Amino acid sequence: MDTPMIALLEQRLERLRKQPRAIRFAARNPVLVAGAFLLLGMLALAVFAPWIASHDPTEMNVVERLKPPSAEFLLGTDALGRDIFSRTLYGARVSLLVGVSVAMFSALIGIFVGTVAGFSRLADKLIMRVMDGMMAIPGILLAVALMTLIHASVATVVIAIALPEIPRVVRLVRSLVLTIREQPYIQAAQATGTRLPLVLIRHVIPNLMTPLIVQASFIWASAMIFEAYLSFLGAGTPPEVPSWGNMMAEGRSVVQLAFGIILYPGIALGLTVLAVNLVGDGLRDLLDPRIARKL
Amino acid sequence: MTTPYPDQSPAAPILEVEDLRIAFVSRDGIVRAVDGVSWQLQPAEMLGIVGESGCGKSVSAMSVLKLLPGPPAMYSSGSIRFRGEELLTASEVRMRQLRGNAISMIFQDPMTSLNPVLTIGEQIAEVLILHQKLSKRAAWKRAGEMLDLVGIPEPNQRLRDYPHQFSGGMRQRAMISLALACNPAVLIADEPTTALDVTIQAQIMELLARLRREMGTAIVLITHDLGVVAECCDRVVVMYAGSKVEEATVDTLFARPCHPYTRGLLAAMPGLDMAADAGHRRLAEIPGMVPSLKQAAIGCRFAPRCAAAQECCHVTIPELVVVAREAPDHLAACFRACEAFRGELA
Amino acid sequence: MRMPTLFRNSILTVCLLSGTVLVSQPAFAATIHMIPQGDLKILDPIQNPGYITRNHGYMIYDTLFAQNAAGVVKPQMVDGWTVSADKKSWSFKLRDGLKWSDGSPVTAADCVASLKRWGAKDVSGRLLFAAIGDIKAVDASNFSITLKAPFGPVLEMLGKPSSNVPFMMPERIAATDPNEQIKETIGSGPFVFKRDEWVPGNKVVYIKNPLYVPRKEPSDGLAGGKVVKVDRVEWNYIPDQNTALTAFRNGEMDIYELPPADFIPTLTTDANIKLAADPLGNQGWLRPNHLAAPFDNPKARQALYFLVNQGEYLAAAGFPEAYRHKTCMAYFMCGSLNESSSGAAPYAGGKDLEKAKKLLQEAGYKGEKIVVLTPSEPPVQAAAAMVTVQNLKKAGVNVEAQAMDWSTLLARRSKKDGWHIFHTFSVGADVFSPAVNAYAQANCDKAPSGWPCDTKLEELRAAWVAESDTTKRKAITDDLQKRMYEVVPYVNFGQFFQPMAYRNTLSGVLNVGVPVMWNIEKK
Amino acid sequence: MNYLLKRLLAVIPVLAVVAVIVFLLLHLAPGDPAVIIGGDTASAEDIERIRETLGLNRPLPEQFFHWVGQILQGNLGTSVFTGMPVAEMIMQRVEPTLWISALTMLFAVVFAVPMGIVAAWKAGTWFDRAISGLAVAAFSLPVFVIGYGLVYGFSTRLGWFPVQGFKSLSDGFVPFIRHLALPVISGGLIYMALLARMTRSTMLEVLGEDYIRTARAKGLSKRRLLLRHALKNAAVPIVTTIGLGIAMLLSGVIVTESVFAIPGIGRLTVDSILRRDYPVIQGIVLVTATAYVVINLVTDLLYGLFDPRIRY
Repeated sequence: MDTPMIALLEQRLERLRKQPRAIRFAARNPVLVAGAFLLLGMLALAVFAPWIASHDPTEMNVVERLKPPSAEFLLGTDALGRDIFSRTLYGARVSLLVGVSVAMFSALIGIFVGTVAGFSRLADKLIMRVMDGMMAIPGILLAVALMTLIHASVATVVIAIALPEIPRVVRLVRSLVLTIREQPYIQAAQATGTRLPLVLIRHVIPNLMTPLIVQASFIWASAMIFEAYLSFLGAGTPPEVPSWGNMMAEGRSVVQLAFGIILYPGIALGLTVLAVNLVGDGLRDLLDPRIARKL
Repeated sequence: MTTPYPDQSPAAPILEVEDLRIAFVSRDGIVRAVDGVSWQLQPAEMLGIVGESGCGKSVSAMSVLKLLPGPPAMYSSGSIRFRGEELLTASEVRMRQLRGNAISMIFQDPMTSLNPVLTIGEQIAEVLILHQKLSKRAAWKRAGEMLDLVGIPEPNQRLRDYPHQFSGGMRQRAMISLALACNPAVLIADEPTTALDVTIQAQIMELLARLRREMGTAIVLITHDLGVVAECCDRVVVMYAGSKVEEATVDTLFARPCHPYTRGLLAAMPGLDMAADAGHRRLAEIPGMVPSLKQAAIGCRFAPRCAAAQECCHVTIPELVVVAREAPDHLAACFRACEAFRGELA
Repeated sequence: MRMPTLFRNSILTVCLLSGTVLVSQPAFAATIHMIPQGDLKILDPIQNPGYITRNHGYMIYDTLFAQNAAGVVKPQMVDGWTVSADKKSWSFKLRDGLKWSDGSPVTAADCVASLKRWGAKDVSGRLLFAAIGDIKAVDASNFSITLKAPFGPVLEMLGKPSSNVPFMMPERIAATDPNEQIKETIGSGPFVFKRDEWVPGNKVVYIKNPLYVPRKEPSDGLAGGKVVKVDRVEWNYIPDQNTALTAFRNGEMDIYELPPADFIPTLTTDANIKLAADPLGNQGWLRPNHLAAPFDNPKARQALYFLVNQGEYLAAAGFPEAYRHKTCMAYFMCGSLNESSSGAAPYAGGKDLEKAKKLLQEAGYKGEKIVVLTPSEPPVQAAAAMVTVQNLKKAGVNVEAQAMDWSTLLARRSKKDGWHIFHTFSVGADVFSPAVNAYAQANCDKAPSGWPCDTKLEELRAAWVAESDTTKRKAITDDLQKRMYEVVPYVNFGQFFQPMAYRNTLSGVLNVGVPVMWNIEKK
Repeated sequence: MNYLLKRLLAVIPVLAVVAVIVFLLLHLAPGDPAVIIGGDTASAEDIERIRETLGLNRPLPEQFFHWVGQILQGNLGTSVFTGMPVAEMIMQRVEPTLWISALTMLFAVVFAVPMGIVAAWKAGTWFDRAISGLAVAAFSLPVFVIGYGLVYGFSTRLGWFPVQGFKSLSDGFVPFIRHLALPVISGGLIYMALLARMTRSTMLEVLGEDYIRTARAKGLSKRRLLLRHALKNAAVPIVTTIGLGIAMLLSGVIVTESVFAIPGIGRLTVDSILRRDYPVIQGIVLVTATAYVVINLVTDLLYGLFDPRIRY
């Protein structure tokens, strides 16, 4: 028999349980769901850009320079008469591409190098010194140097932004591998004769996934902002490739005439980075509150 | 062997728990962790609370000091009275005055129960300075005495050590000295020896018994180890699935257990004398699993696993009854308790 | 939480300290703060032709001759000069009392050494020294030049207003190899460079040169008396254009040397800001690589004329109507002494993509990749490159826009292959005469990047400098421009006026295209 | 303290790696100072001769060992452009960067740590969500956007602060602070967000530990629990984040320096990279790398201060 208070609660829970599973999932981790929706929205904008955009993003008509938002140019035009609305949409593609590929690139290399460092004492010494060396050089300098010295393209931007992130991922992976290596289930696997590479792939790496996914989401977010910094310092993605970063960088000299050039891509970038950060936080709390929180 | 009672005058109990109900509210359902439990604790008495893990014994102990985290935990009814003062409705300020001063607690895992970055001396002195307004020097001196009391060699020197410099057993001793520093009336020990190995376990239990005698502290011992209960406790409460199923003095409980669950527990204990005619007999075990506490109880929670279960067991919740006139303080929550007392139950 | 004592004490001590320091700082009568067009990096105006280094030169050095507002060469350090009837031997007498900033007197030997160093590096200097037989100091204040070949514009060269200006330096400094940077900054100009206060990338400081004796005549263009009316000039380089504009409009800076074109409208509306533009203006250069197919064929280069609509380029660069010259087909600046329209007839029709496509086919262009070097900075070059890329695409050319920063562009274009087109622009003073216009040279490998190669054009240039009679020179100019339209060393993508902005607290600001600080008074 | 010695010795290989990375990065890539010195109208010949005088034609290993040799004698070399010794150029511009980094970190710590603690204490309430929301939002905007906003608001409109520039402390405390206020805030917001989030999650984790339950059982007030017991345990991860933050600061300050035209090391490095001033780039990167490694060492030593279990 329940006290009236518990009985009352019971009915409310009953009603809650009738809701579809999705809504209950959303109620439990609002941060993740909000972030995911926002991110899907941005991804949709990027994917459907050609159909939504009103103009070709690279097409200049110089007569229409620096026009305020109008029927024809929804968000106005930039210093070379290009439509800001279309460029913001297409910019989503480049910025998201840069963000994702930097995250993937640094995560993959990070896993490989980190695991090797974690498992072989000899390699560990060498790798960690090189990593310390790379971390000692401020990330943005490494990126600007790379960008100005190698032929600028979206690919080089990705490499330039990913390189300074790799040491951080390697350090994280190495520390995780060192703890996982001591776990009994690893020793058990080795005891049953499974060869090292198999142990790595089947046992070690899956356990890295949780903190790595969370770290990758933060790298994804900071990479997009990093790209804006690179363009700001004059070493970013090529001018004719629209990305939020170089739109804002180009727009900064005319910001007092038409702040829309910085405002709209800024909002888009802000929202996307916010979305990715929210997803990162949500994943962290959902997947593995204990290990992930160590970040 | 039970220690002789101090003059057990039936004075007012120092701690009373009456029809306590605690539920944990979460989206997946309401867990009725404690479903109407009542027990009393006499001054300088040692009460054992026994039961499988998840039966609500720790929850009820923690609720005495209201240490359960607010939102999920909810006291849906009942009362806890310390020297007659109702604690459930007491203010947080009042509770803080009692915690560590009038009622204190020691926990199961000594490895993590002490703050790793503060010295042992600081952690003991802190409670003395807080509650007894001692000066820092006086508090440290008292702390040294406490460590000596619990049998830690060169106490004054060890005060400046950090927890990681103590062994498991010594940490539990430090925990005890910390808990008893302000000479509390009640000490709640939540499975103090489970994490220790047997030899240290015996020393800790012997220490608790000694301190109880010397300082007259009433102790509530929460454990799942019937051997420990048999050695040190005066009275025993057996809990199952959030409610009290049997209560008796240690002797009567071990001599004539009435509730089928208690009988099952005792049967499951491997006795030393059994080794002689071992013949590879399997240990007796209680079939089935502890029931989920997410639904309200309909009949007796133990019915599904109880060999002696009858029709009525599944329908109505058994009341606590006195098993026999000659043992007035032996209660059991089972319709067939009296039969069991008379030994007529299989 | 109580403020940690350490923190509190440090604030108290600092306040007391700062109180005293304020009092002891020397109070300058007037200091002009200027936002320079760039960060002064190199102090040698001969080794580096950059305009920021040239402006630094005008601050601390003086010249033998100088051009007045009308473009006529007037004596500056020179008191008087004589020239023989056959215009072969020239002798010059220095004004007396000229002193270097370290106090030592200026001698003819110093001037000869400076001229030699300039002659080895500068475009027109090389032409002059090719014609010089002998140059020597006769005595402390006289030196003579004897020509071995006819050379008309001797004075115009000695008074050359822009890029590699023949600045006079002490002999021991002028002796440095022209390709090595001079170590000391001793000059005889109106200001002295305060090397100890120099913070590269942030601040350059000049103070009034006490030993400088200006000429008596009133200041006229770059000539005349250079009277300094302030004590101290500070160049404060602000990397971010938006911050620079905000700082200038808030009055934190007195002069904004090169405001981006887009800011001109906002600056004109501001009551306490004035704009001064060089009357001659600048000329945009679209430079094809004469060694990279298809632009090794003159027809392909001529096709470029049909791609350029000057108004479009200047609008893309952000110049408002008032600061754009109407389409100007003259290679040597419209409105200059050497303005001519010869050779422009076939291209008078302006932009015509079809004709361009046809010409390219005739030149044997079969769709191979054309690389246009597109810098992200500075704005005019960046905008021009983007316009060319788009027009080439519209003309069906397989064009690749390779993005890079300006330093990389300088590096990439110094290589003979890997690029087809780049853009830059030049001050009118470096364009208006065949003698000074570096990109009009067609001496193959010796020419700047793009390497035009045409003997006939070189002969015409040599003839032009040899001719001293202005009317005959005019005829040579016409033939020369006609030949240029055939050889296409570069395409002019527009003549525009780049104003300098200054606050109305300044008076006497000179309008000569070079931000000179003499004659300016600060209220 | 042989641990200290070991760590100091470990600095050398790191700096060696840094030196090699930077040297190769610069010299193997296209473009060099000679081309830039030559200027717009230089012919290939002129550039070649300039390259000769700068000694850039000598084989790479020779140049590298020459440079390393100079460093060992404590001479960082001179700038190819300004002719100024690199050490002097760095000394000129160290003060602003140090002040901005220090004040930004101070600003971040002074606001972020208490915010993190209170957010953890009141976990789940609106205050906690507000802090996390603010943290994520501040993290999502580039510094120069924040910078422009602050300048537009506080300098142009209200006129409280100057738009740009830097006044050294010796020029008086008020102008010094007025010039640093906006750069510190615009740069600091991001680190405040990062640190607040970090403090909150660490505190939450610590509050879940057993010894906190013991402390509560001792009757301690929530305030004392948080500040004395929990914070000291959370100190180690927080100090790590601050250490990492300082490292990020060294690079993050570049954008702030560009926006507010502050003559710091960051801006000097970017200018040098853009104009290929090799000696200056190499000199600065070595100095910042040393600073970075020293900061790491200091943070590690600080661990010992906070956590007795870590003994060196």
